[in-house]
Amino acid sequence: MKSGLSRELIAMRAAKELKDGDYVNLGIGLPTQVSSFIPEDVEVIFHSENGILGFGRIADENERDPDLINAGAQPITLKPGAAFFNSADAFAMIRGGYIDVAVLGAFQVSEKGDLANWMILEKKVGNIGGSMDLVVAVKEVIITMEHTTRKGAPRIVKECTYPLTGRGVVNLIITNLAVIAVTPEGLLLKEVAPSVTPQEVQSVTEPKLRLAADLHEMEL
Amino acid sequence: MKSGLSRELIAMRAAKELKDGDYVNLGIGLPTQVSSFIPEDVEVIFHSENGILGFGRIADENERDPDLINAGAQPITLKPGAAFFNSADAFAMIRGGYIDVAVLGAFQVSEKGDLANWMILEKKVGNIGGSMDLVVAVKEVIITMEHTTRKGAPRIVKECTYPLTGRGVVNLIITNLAVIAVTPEGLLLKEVAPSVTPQEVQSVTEPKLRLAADLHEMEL
Amino acid sequence: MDKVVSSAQEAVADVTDGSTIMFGGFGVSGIPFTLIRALRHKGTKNITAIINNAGGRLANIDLAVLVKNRQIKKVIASYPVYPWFVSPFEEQYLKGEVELEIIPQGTFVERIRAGGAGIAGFYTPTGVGTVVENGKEKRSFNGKEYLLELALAADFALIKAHKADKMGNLTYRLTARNFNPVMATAARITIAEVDEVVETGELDPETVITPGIYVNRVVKGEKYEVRFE
Amino acid sequence: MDKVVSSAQEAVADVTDGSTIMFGGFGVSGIPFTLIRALRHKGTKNITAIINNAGGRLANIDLAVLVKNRQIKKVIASYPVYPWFVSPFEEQYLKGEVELEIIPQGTFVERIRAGGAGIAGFYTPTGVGTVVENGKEKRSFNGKEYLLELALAADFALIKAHKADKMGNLTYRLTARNFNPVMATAARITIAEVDEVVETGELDPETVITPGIYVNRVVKGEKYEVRFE
Repeated sequence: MKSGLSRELIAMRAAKELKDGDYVNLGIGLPTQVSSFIPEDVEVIFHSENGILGFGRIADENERDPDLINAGAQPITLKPGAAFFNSADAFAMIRGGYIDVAVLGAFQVSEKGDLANWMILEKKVGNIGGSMDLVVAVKEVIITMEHTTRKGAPRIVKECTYPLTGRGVVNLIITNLAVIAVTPEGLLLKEVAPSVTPQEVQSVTEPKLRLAADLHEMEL
Repeated sequence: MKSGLSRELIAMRAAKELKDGDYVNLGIGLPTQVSSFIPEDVEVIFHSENGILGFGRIADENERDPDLINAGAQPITLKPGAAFFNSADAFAMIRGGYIDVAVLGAFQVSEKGDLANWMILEKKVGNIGGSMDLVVAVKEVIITMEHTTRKGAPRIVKECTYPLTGRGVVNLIITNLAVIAVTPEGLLLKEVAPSVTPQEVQSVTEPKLRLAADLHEMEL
Repeated sequence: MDKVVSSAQEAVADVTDGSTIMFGGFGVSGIPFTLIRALRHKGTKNITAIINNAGGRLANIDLAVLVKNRQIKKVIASYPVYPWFVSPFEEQYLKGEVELEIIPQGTFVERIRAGGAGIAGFYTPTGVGTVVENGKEKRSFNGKEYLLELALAADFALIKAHKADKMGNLTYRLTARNFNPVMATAARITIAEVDEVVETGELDPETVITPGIYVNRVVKGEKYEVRFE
Repeated sequence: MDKVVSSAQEAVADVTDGSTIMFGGFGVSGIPFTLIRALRHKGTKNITAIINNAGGRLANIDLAVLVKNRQIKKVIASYPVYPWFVSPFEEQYLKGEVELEIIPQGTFVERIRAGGAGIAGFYTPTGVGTVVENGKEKRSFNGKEYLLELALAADFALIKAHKADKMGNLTYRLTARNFNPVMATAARITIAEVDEVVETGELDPETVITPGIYVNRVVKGEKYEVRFE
């Protein structure tokens, strides 16, 4: 199987979904890299559930302050117009529907948009963090992940076998191989990675994919 | 009937109930005068439900700022150690049980400590304000009021006839004639105003008063 | 990002008849009076006003401006009238010309907070044993009784703040904070009238009380004098 | 009024075995590490810890200090373990030596807020359709499903702030605010560890985040270095 995009390129493709003026929350891991790929002329305001709105890139070594971190506990920088608040207020913002986009990681996504991203069955313990609050309230949930497990098993499945984070909550899936929208009619293949064919994507995807009328190669 | 204490003296007597370190909320009207009678060596921190903790006396004419008021919309002064917050936080403090004493006015108090202080039957509209939140949560509720209506009818009654603010919520009643505690055994007459007899207090009080073992004249 | 609009008239241009509107302010502090006057000028009718007090004390700059002009259909308030005079609202209410829903103040603001925080309802002890419990679910938790109260939200929140930057971050002055920051979270469109607009970056992020995410429009307010009786 | 105590040891002197304790902090920010070490020294056993994360990343200054010393009976958390290494907590949990209640983070902090605000419970959409709804009342409001979640309170809250005045008014630094101001409201006794104690009157009342009413004791914390991996 072709490996498709690197993790950085997945993040770069996800960054293209963010529009000027969007308030955006980035999950731990791959999604936090999205903040490095926002064009200069696009103003995206990043929210983190530990109580900050309006931060910038990851801090350089000489800028690091342990009191200034994102939800992944990475040191960050401030942008003009930032604001601090407590965790209860941070989640009031989330549940209140004020976050436009959340970019999250996943273990599995089902064809109905169910998301499993907090615990793998092989472990007896996982981390919910802010994910369950985000998926019930954010206007658009974008999942970034590897298309398959390390062993090659599909992560896009008919029914999630891992414990759910939320039901019918995912809007868009961006993987190393494809961009797939979750629609009322099922999964819609919209873009394929360079040199990857729709058939190849389908071969590692459990549910049947419909092909978008304008199916095309990802632009990065 | 003797008139007993002036309104200022009722406020002065109520002030004596406040202990060093108490967090205290004062209702609109007579109770706001209590803040003028706190001795220099007693530190009482006043809370107001519009979002302030730690204010001082009513502002002089040349100190007035429309953005600095108490719940009665009177201009106030700040004391060192004050803090501002929004109304939701102000009531979280109240309901959370952090206010030690509330001094409120009343139309009627029953022998079981029921309080009616937000609407008189003769009017078709009243003001609840913060009173219902205060009475369910504050550790000690002190009522300051005239012992009778202008027409001489008792305000301390067997059952309130006006709409209730809360049931069984009053701890102490301070009037122009007496200081009366609400106890599980009924009303207990603890103090009488100078030159007022217990019999005179009873004659304008609907429920039967028990006399405290140490019943004495009010000290001001 | 620039949320500043050039006039109060422009700020309220889409406030249509029948809107539910939250108005900040307590006593004489933090009243969005420029926006209230702009609504008077626009003439929006059948407004449901969510506001602590129905106005009249500062008759030319508070809700009384809209009440007198017959623009208010219903008021949801905790302290609607005055003990010492009959306000325009009370006058109309006693004639049955305007509706009133009266709510304990802590429940009023907690319902608004819930409306902004995605909470559908909550159990509060406030009002147990009073007329406030009429029609509400009463339930015991750990032997104490509570009432179920539901979230309150609005089409618009008209609020008054002290400073705004262009992204809509707000600070307040002293007790003028009151209901304003809470209402800012609970409306589809929040419009902030401010004393001063500053450049983005000029407000200390530690002192921002309302983050700009809650604010759709900012307008500089007019100055006014408050006289204490 | 002077809530300042002279040592962390004195501050935690009455924290008895079996106490339920909230600990502030998120990631490497706002951890009351001096108080944690004082509890280690005191040796309080059978603690139920209400904390976002069960520690291990900063093994010598976070909850792992108490976990390793077998002082923790149960952890109530939203993000208890680490994806990339096995913490002392995870090790004990997998052996069945410590209990865990895992809660979505927004519900976790809203339950704490409710505990401090006299709210018995609230309806949140978070967790609907997941294992989180097990054993909880599910209810529809306006066609959407919500879960009833109950208030969470504690015997003690150990928090970390930036500055305190002698009345216990607190400010925080940057994202070190996190759970600390909320937990301060929800415990019988709140103990604040701070970088600096100032005289009452030195903090601007507009910038106080935790009013002193919530704080029982203040102690100056030790300095520590956080290293990022």
